Amino acid sequence: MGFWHNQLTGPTDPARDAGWEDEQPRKGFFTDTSICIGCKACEVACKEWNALPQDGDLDLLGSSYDNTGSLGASTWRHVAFIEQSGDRIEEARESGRKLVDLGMPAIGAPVTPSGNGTDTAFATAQATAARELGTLPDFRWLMSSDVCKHCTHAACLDVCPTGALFRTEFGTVVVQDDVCNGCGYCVAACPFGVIERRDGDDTVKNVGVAQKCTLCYDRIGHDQTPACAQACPTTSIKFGDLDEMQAQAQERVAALHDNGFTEARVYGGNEHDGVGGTGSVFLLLDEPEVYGLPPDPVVTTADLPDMYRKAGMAAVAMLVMAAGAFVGGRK
Amino acid sequence: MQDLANADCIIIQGSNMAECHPVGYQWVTEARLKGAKVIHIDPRFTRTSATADKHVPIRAGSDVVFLGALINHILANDLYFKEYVVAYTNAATIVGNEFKDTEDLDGLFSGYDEELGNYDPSSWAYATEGEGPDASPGTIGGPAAGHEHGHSKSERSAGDEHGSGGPALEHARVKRDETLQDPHTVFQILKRHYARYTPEMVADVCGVSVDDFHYVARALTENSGRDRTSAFCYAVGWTQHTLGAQFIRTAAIIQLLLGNMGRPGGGIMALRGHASIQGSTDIPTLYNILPGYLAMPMVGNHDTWDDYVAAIANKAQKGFWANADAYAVSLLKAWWGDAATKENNWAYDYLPRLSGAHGTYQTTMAMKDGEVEGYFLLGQNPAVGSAHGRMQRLALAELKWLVVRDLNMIESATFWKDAPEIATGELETEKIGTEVFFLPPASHVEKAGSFTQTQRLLQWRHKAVNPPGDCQSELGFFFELGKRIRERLADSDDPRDRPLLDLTWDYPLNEDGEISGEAVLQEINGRHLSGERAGELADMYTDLKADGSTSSGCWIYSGVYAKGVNRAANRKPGREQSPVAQEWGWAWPDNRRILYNRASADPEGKPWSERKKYVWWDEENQTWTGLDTPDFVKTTAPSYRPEPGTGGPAGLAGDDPFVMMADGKGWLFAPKGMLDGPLPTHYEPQESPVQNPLYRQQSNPARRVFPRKDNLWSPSGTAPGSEVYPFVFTTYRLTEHHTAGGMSRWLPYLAELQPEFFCEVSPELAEERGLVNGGWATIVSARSAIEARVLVTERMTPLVISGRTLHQVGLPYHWGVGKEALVSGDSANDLLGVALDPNVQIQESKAGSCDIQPGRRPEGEALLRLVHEYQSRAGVTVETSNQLKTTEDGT
Amino acid sequence: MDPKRTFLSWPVVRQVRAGDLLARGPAVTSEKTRSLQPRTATADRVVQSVCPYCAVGCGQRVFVKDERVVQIEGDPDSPVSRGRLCPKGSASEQLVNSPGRQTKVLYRRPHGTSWEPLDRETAIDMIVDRFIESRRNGWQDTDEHGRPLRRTMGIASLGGATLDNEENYLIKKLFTAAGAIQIENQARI
Amino acid sequence: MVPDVKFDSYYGRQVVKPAPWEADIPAYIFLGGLAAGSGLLGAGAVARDLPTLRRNSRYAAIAAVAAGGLALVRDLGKPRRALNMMRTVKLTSPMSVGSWILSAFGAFAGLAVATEAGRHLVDDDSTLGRARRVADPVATVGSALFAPPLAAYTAVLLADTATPTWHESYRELPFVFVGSANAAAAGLALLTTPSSQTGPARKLAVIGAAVEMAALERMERAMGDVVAEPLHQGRPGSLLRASKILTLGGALGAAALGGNRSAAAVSGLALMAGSVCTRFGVFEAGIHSAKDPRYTVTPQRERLERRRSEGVTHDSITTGRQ
Repeated sequence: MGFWHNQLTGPTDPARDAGWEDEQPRKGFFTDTSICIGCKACEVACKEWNALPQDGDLDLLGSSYDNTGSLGASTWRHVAFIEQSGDRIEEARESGRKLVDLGMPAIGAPVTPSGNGTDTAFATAQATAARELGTLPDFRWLMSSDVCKHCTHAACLDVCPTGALFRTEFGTVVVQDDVCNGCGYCVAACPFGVIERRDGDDTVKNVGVAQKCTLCYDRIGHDQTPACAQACPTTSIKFGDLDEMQAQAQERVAALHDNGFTEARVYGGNEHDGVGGTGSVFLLLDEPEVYGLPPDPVVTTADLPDMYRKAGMAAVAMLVMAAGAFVGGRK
Repeated sequence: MQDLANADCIIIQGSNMAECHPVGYQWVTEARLKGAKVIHIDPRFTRTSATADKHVPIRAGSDVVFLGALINHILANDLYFKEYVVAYTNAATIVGNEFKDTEDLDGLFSGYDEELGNYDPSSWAYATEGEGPDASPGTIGGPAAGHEHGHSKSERSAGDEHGSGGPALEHARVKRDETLQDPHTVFQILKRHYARYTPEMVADVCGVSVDDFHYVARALTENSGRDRTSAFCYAVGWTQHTLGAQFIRTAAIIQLLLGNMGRPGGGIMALRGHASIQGSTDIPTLYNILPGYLAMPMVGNHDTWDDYVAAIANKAQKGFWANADAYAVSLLKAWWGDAATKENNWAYDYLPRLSGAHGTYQTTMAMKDGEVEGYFLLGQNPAVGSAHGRMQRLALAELKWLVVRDLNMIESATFWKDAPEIATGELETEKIGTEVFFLPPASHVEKAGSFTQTQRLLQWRHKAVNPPGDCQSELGFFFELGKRIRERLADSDDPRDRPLLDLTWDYPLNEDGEISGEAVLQEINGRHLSGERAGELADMYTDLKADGSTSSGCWIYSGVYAKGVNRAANRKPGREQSPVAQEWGWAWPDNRRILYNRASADPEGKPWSERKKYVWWDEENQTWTGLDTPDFVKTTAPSYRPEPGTGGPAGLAGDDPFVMMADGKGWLFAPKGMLDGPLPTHYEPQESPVQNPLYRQQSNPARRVFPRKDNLWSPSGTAPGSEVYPFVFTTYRLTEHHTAGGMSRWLPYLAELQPEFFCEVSPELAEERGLVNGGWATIVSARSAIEARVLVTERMTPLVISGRTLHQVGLPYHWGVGKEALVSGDSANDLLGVALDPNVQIQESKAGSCDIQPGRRPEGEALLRLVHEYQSRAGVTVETSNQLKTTEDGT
Repeated sequence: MDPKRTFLSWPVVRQVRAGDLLARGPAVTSEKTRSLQPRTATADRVVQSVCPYCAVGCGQRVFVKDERVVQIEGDPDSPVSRGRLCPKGSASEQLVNSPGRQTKVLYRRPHGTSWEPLDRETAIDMIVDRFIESRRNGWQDTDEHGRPLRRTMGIASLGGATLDNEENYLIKKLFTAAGAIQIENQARI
Repeated sequence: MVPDVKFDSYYGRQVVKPAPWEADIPAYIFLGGLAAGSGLLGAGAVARDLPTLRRNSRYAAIAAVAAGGLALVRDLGKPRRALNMMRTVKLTSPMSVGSWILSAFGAFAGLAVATEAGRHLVDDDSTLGRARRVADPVATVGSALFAPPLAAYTAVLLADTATPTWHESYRELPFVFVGSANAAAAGLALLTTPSSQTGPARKLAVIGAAVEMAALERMERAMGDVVAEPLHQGRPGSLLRASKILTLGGALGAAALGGNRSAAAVSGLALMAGSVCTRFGVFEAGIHSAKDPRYTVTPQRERLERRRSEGVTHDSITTGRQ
């Protein structure tokens, strides 16, 4: 049981678990949606680097400025657009405040602004003074670039029967398109709805194969930044060592709270959560489901030992039933 | 651009910076993360608004009221930067007493010529030293030699000439009252002019609440001064109006009053839309200017070389423009080499003359009227991207021949088979006589050359690969074209062919057998032709002489190839140098990154504050120094005062930071140069459902209108019929596309992000008209009707204007009707008519009147019937809205 | 399939041998995965360029392999853009390599209903003919007062805002020398 | 006290993605169960010496397992790479484990059919015949051993996903599936085999149906109202209602009228049809539950709020300022 427990839930180092001996620091993204301008450079840079085909039928979706809909086989970065009026903003601010009250220690550590010396400190102080704390706008337009979470406990990887999905030395999860036979299991297993099997005619590359973000495995292996993070004009998408990403996310949430934006919260990166922590960390300004993210995802394989146990019992029951049918009675 | 990160407050107005310049916006984001306040003032809530501290919705075209009220607020509450204003602007300068303000003449300045529909600006001139304010203004900018009526200036779009400096004045012996108390000082005139621009007026005209106005006013004034600076960013949201240039002038007045000009984190940032659109005005493919903002000669004004030299600049004026004759001679030497001699006035007569406006819209109309035979389209798609798309396409069909050079098969190349006018029966393929040549060009990586970006920075692109197939660079194509034309005419003795035959056209070829772009850039940079430095490249424009001993194809670019080094190709990584990054590319003039940066120091030459230090006077070495190249005569001490009457750079006092202005000062009041008034004042757009609440005069009385049957306008204000087109529409771009789509609608990665043409409407308007999100709508203007998918969104806000609810319809203009692009659709520009700003001849495409109805538009002839039905219901005639001066009855 | 495949390379064997019992890591990688190289690393050369879309002037790096552009991305050296690009800039490689791009000269004769192929040399010669003829047809020596005009109204041009300074320079120089004044670009649109 | 939970989504779009599987997969689950049940019937028939039942069950097992395997391959995005299923042994992947089970069962079922066919073709005393005699019990035992995992693992296959209705069924679904497998196999035996030899099959039909129905009932109740909803609505709801009628009817028929060949055949058909309906019903309910974000978001939100109200906050994916 110890073996299973360690491997399927809870905090762990996934690269080491996967048998990497020369593992690297775990890499990840921090997507700060509070400075996303919704330009979709990440979508395009990703598609260009990974040579992804056109997604969909070139129809207007009528969902604000979102015309790619969601993450999928041919969209590995997806920008969500959410239009909200004043009452919703107030609710978000309240729910964010509640998160702090929920027993999570609000130490209120002073923000340590990055950058140089007195100039920034002065500006920050001035800004805090000048900004009307807590003023509620009557409208806002949220934009957020979603991506594969590169979970610590990755259901897609664990259910993959072929070994097409594997854990890299950077702790990320990657599909090998030369191995995948398109069974589609990972699609149903992902608690975030990220991975998808590519549809289309035979002219389309890798059709029938499951596809998702590789966190630019080829690039990061050569000390390059993933295409989306490199392109992002406002550094809404940051790439780096995961613990650094988590620290930055915390810092930024604290800074926003200091300015009265209590709607800010961190999504992912908590090693105690249902997927053992994600490799992609997000700063959100509302509840996750508003962005199409699950509010309390739990990796399905966490229950796998129990499932196998139940199935084992059922199997025994099946034998017993058959035995019962053949024991005694007439021919 | 990077300097925006130093701002304490950034006001983005007339621009959707986050969407149209996302990478430039990183500096705004950075400023904001450092604590700066970012405010977006725009009719629509855009991606810029979403990431700003505040969005202030405003009625399209009412910006002067808003900005004018800020001026009033600053003046009335003594919030201006006194030391800066007194020392560096013309606030203290006294204006002649013939000047009459719009406040006196119900919307007109003195000097309006009703017949020509334009101003004679002589009454706007400064009073002269030695004369009282009562003296005749005749001697300064008055009708002395070189004076030119506003009408002819407008015709040659003279506003464009000020791309590098202000207009010429006769001299700089102006009268000043530094107490600012004289009623004839610019300061007092300004105060009176804007007194009626109150927050309440803003609420009434712009639809901006009084609270929002005060929010902006506070943010701006609290973040300006010695220690803090604020910046304005604008784009075509300001320029594409019949009052466009004045919008920018209003912001300039604010920035001068607050002391934000020439300082880090300050200024007014023009966000231009194309890779080298700055370059294409510096080295203009524009009818009215020559390289370096020298005027194209105008018949009647510039008939002789002496007329020309006298008109472009005056030796008695202060600053570097006083040497404009040297720049002009050097240009002529660059073009005609040895054939340009002192005897033939440097071949001045080889230059063709303008006789009126020959802008793209006038040309289109001439084309439609059969007066133009051949047309080159070089990376432009007017059938989709220019105002009044219908007129554009009908004009193309009247040409004898058309050359289209584009990466993709754009609508302007295929109008003869799939223009919407073929569907309506107005055009028929077999009857279109236009011969069309489609020639594919090289892409940006298939040729070497320089772009000039929006902040005057020249950046060289190295060639990566050879162009495929028949693709060829413009450089190669035009070199070849010129070569063959010259060969064909080689035996001609017709004097009209001399300019072509004498043209310097022998460019060296590079290893690929292509004409060398470096050689062309060297010609632009200029050379010493004689003297001891003969053969050497010029170091900067101060090398250039009026005696024929130098050449330079564009004087402001002089220095880009100094010492034989292509400085546009400088590529020292940004992280290895200071944030000013002077070793990356080369900025004109003289590699300066912030213009007029002398103003970043106080009159004594010390930085205004430690936090905002940039350029200062080094007492020890008796020189200007700092983080950037000082934009000043290096050795002119702050205390220097020239002898009265000294012209040129030597005429600049040590505290005259505006070195390209004729008096060395920043102009709050423009005694010359603006053709529609020395001060910005509010007029309604050419087409507006709103009556001008400030004056009887409804629209800019100096705007350019074209009363033609194919260019009709809806009634404006309260005129009968205006209710037929009750809504305001505004056109714009999206991040995901590029202008008319030639570089985006053919690319799957971009096409899928915004696949269809849509209109944006508020939930209230949707409710009123029965529009459904995702459904279709038909939008009708006095010119045309188009259909679009509907996005119902709270980002569009109905505004209450003069007690009446006014709805605005948003229309991105990237799509066009055709069969070649991956995504197509009706073009928003079809709704527009042609009415132009008088200063720069730019069309009004940011505000127009329309109606919107649910459902798809009719097809074929029925579409024309629908448009006509609206026109007749509104009683539209050729005269409608085309009276320049509004008469008693309000027409 | 894989010619180098042996029993020992069977992932099941590698799983056991490497101790990656759950088959998540190195045991299941394919040869292709192990030899993965980004095309930025395998390019023959990298060329510094500038984005062709808006006027911010973002730096680009163009990666060339076998005389073909294989990748265009932001140039981190640029102090203007710091390596970043917008969606349009990020699509630059597709702008260059798009299958929809026209690479052949085409000709539509007057009243024609379809494009016809034409070689470039002939096309330029034909344009030269028409240029000279229209220049003459539209020529104006003087205005009605006898003042010199010395220009042609027969030829016009629109474009230049996405062209290089050197190109615009030649265009303005040639057209002005030919007396053509109706030269315009995007700056007035 | 769980606070009221409001349901939010992104334009009503799904949060998790449904499996990209079509009818092939529920068909396979049915066929796999049928094969497994037949394998057991065949083994029992060997033990009780019911040659017709033995023969028919053995042929049924191999036919069903072959057809099921084909269905599986057909559903792959890259059918030519079907063999990659054998690339690894992946204990965390029910599909990998299942592939090995399926292969093993298939091998034994194949062997069983080979020995069955050999009875008439090969002389018992020949070398081949001796081999056949050794192989026969091996095949019987092998089939019997791998049959129950084959019938049961498909439940884990569905349950080990983020598909709400499937995952939440994981405690009971294996019992539903093994019951259904037995009932279906028994049904097929009733259809193919004379009543003289179908006594055990009739019993198995009743037991299987009873277990399936009981487990299904329990499953729907244990699951929670929201996640169970797709099982009751629309096409999946109709399928599962049909399944209940057919299965119970078939079992009743088998029990009461099993002696009558025609009645037995009808009952057998009903049992098989019931099993088909169960598999398709559960399958489609799951697909539906993945497509509607309500089934993903609401239970998670409830779970989260419940934990928070109990003071458990350290394990949320969303964290506030720390």
